[in-house]
Parts: sequence; C-alpha cells; structure tokens
Amino acid sequence: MTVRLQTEPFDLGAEVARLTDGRSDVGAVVTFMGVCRDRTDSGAELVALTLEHYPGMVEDELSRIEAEARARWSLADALVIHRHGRILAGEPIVLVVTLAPHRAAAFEAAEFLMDYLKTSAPFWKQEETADGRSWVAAKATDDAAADRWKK
Amino acid sequence: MTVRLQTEPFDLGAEVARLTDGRSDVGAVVTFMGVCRDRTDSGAELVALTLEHYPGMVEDELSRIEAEARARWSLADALVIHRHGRILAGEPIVLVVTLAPHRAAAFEAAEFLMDYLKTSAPFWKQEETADGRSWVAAKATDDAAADRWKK
Amino acid sequence: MKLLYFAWVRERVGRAEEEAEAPAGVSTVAELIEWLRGRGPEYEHAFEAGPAIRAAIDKRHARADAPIAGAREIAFFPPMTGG
Amino acid sequence: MKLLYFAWVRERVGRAEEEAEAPAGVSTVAELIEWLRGRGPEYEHAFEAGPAIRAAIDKRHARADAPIAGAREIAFFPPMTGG
Repeated sequence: MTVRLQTEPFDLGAEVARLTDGRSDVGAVVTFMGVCRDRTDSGAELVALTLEHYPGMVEDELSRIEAEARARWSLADALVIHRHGRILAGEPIVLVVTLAPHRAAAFEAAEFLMDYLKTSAPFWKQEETADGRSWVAAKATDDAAADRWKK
Repeated sequence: MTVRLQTEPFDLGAEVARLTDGRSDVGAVVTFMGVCRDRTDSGAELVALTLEHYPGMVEDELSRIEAEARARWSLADALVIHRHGRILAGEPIVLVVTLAPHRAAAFEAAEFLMDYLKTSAPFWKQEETADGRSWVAAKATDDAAADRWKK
Repeated sequence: MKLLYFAWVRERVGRAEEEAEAPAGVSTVAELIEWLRGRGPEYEHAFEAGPAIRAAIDKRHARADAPIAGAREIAFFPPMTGG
Repeated sequence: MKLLYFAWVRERVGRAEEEAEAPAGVSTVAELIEWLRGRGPEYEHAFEAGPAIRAAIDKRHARADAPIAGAREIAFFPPMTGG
C-alpha cells in the first residue's frame, strides 16, 4: 500500500507491472488515471494546470483515505500517486490502482479513493488560459459522489 | 473503439499509451484487467484456465456490448481485449479501457462492459488443477451485477 | 440446420457440431431441446439441466420461446463464464 | 499559533502564513474567522465567503465549531479541487 506525492509524471504501465509482477493471487486490477484536459469546463483553451497543496497535511490525508479504503474492502494492494506543481494539457495528474481477488471490490475501492481525493485531499487547481490564471471552483457533483460512501 | 480476441497476452501499459498518446481532450482513463488467479473459489491450487469460445458469435457479441456502452455514455474511446485458449495462473485474461471527459462515465462504462462480458460474451472457463479439469460454474452475483444496468 | 455445442454440453453430446432437421411441430428453442433429449442418453444427459442451457440462433442469444424457423445455425451452451 | 492560507484565500490575505494570538473569547474556528475579518479589508475579502472557507487544525480537517484551544497550526483554504 503506497501513497506518493510528486512533481514528475508517472508511467501507468510501469506502476501496474510493479504491483502485479510475481503475484498470482489477484483476480482484478482497476486503474484510474486523471489527465489534464486541453479545455476548461467553460470551453476555453487550457495551457496548463498548477496544483497547489498543503505540505504535510496532503501526505497525512492521502494515507488516511487509503487506510479507509483498506478497512472497507479486502484489497491485495493499492497505490495512489498525486502530482503537484505545473501540469501541461495532456499530462497525467493522478493515478489510483487497486488490486483485489474479485472485480467488485477493486472497482468500488478505486471510485471511493477518487471521490475522497477530490473532496478531502488538500489540493487546489489553478487554470492557465490565454486570459490568465484562475482558480478552479469545487463541484457539487464531487461532494455528492463522496457523500454516497457515508454510512 | 476496438474489440480484440486473441490467444497471446497483452500489455496494459502499451495499450493505454496507444489510446491516450497525442490526445488531450480526455480527463479520465479507467482500466480493468482480469487476471488468472492461482486458486479456485474452493481454494484448490489452479495451474491454468482454458477458455473455450464460440468463434464468430464472440466477436459479434463483444462489438454489441461495446456499442451499447458507447450509446449509454459519452466515451472518447474504448478498448476490449479478451483472450482465449490456455492461460496460466498470474497471466491476464481480459482488459477493458474507457476514456471519457470525466470520471463517472469512464468508471460506469468500464463496469458495464465487464458485467456484460461476464454474462453475455460466449466464453467458458475450464479450470486445471492437480485433480484434473472442470468447468467453472456461472455465478449468480455476475447475473445480479449485469441486471443493475437494465432500464 | 447446423447444431453447435459448447463446453460441457459439447462434452456430454460427444460432438461439437452436426447437421439436423427437426420434424414438423418443433418450432421453438424449447421444443428443439425436447426433441433432442429424445435422441439418446447422451442428449438426455446434456440437456437434463433444462432451462439452465442457453441457446443462440445464428450467433445471437435466443430465449427458450424463440422461433427456430429459418435458422441456419443453433448453438447450445452452459451459462457463460468469460471475463 | 501559526496561521496558514492556501489558494485564493492566500492571495486575498496577501501572505501564506503568519503568527497570531487570538484574544480571549475566541475559542472556535468560526470565532477565529470572525476575529480575522476584523483585522483589515484583505482579511474581510478573504473570508467574506464565510462557511465556504474550509479549515484544518494541526493538518486535520476541522469544522466551524471545532475548538482551537491548544492548536499549533490552523490553515484556511477554499474547497479542495484535487484529483
């Protein structure tokens, strides 16, 4: 079980290979990769995102979210990588990988991890367009997605 | 949009790279990889699975399932690879990749594709253990998972 | 028409495919299964699971009450276990 | 205690962090925000969104009614937009 905060891009294939190589007790591997789109939600051309974070808290929060996922589902392994700093359009931002005996747990845990990353990990995105920079507003749909996991 | 039936293993990282390279209109990439476990559900050591299929129908059915996913969700792209023949413990069996602007569509479409592959694509798994070979029984939980998509 | 068998249905029937002409009055998948069961103990054994046996007409899933008129190829198999 | 500001809260306050001692009677996150708003127009602007501003006490999410007694570090920031 690993959480990683980094500025450099990651390689999805290499990360999955590292997690799965040499083990044959895992029937299901789910990955989610979030990528920087070249358009803002309002349709303007996006050059890059800059992700600000709260050092110290972000590592704690990623670990708490990942521990919560392990408590809820029987996972063979899990990985969360989140980048910060300036990220160009087309580059990956976040990677979640879950390994489980069966697919339901792998899918649910990956969705849970993403929903909580979106609403609870202390990151803030700033969009860079031809008009300058502006902070991305939080989405009510992300709060609603996270709420579905509350017992 | 691609469906592929093959005997040889596949490379998850290479497939995702091929789908995402050069495009920056996609915010979410979800992958599901099904892997041959080294134990049967009853706990016996599994050497290999052999997947029998119905040639001709299986390609049609994979295409139908994939077209249904595209009709339900706004996907930028999708890929389904399913192996047949003899598959050793630890080897991958099936790969589903979905690309969408946002994560909800990518996750839902990937789960839908897997649920329908399990219950509708004409494949039959035979398990190979020290005791010989036996056909895997269909699971009621797979039927229930597929039923949730019925409108 | 051509009949195809897969997985343990194939093993029990003892062949993967055969040509067959169903007699008049056999007009649905269910009736075809009933007729096949009367052809010998290997068919009786293959089809004894009754409704658990799935069918496809010309490579599309077909229900027990589906008409077989005009079918070129009918396949019988256990519930699928791919994925 | 140390106060930290992130994203547009940081930009509006005009600094990323500062030391501050809240007066007696300021005992919750909400009361601390009210006290900060009175310190000048930049704070008033930063905190005018009121309950939309999130807080963390010693690097853990804290609600508006959370007590601040004993806190070493309190951070204020907009709703998060990672992932």
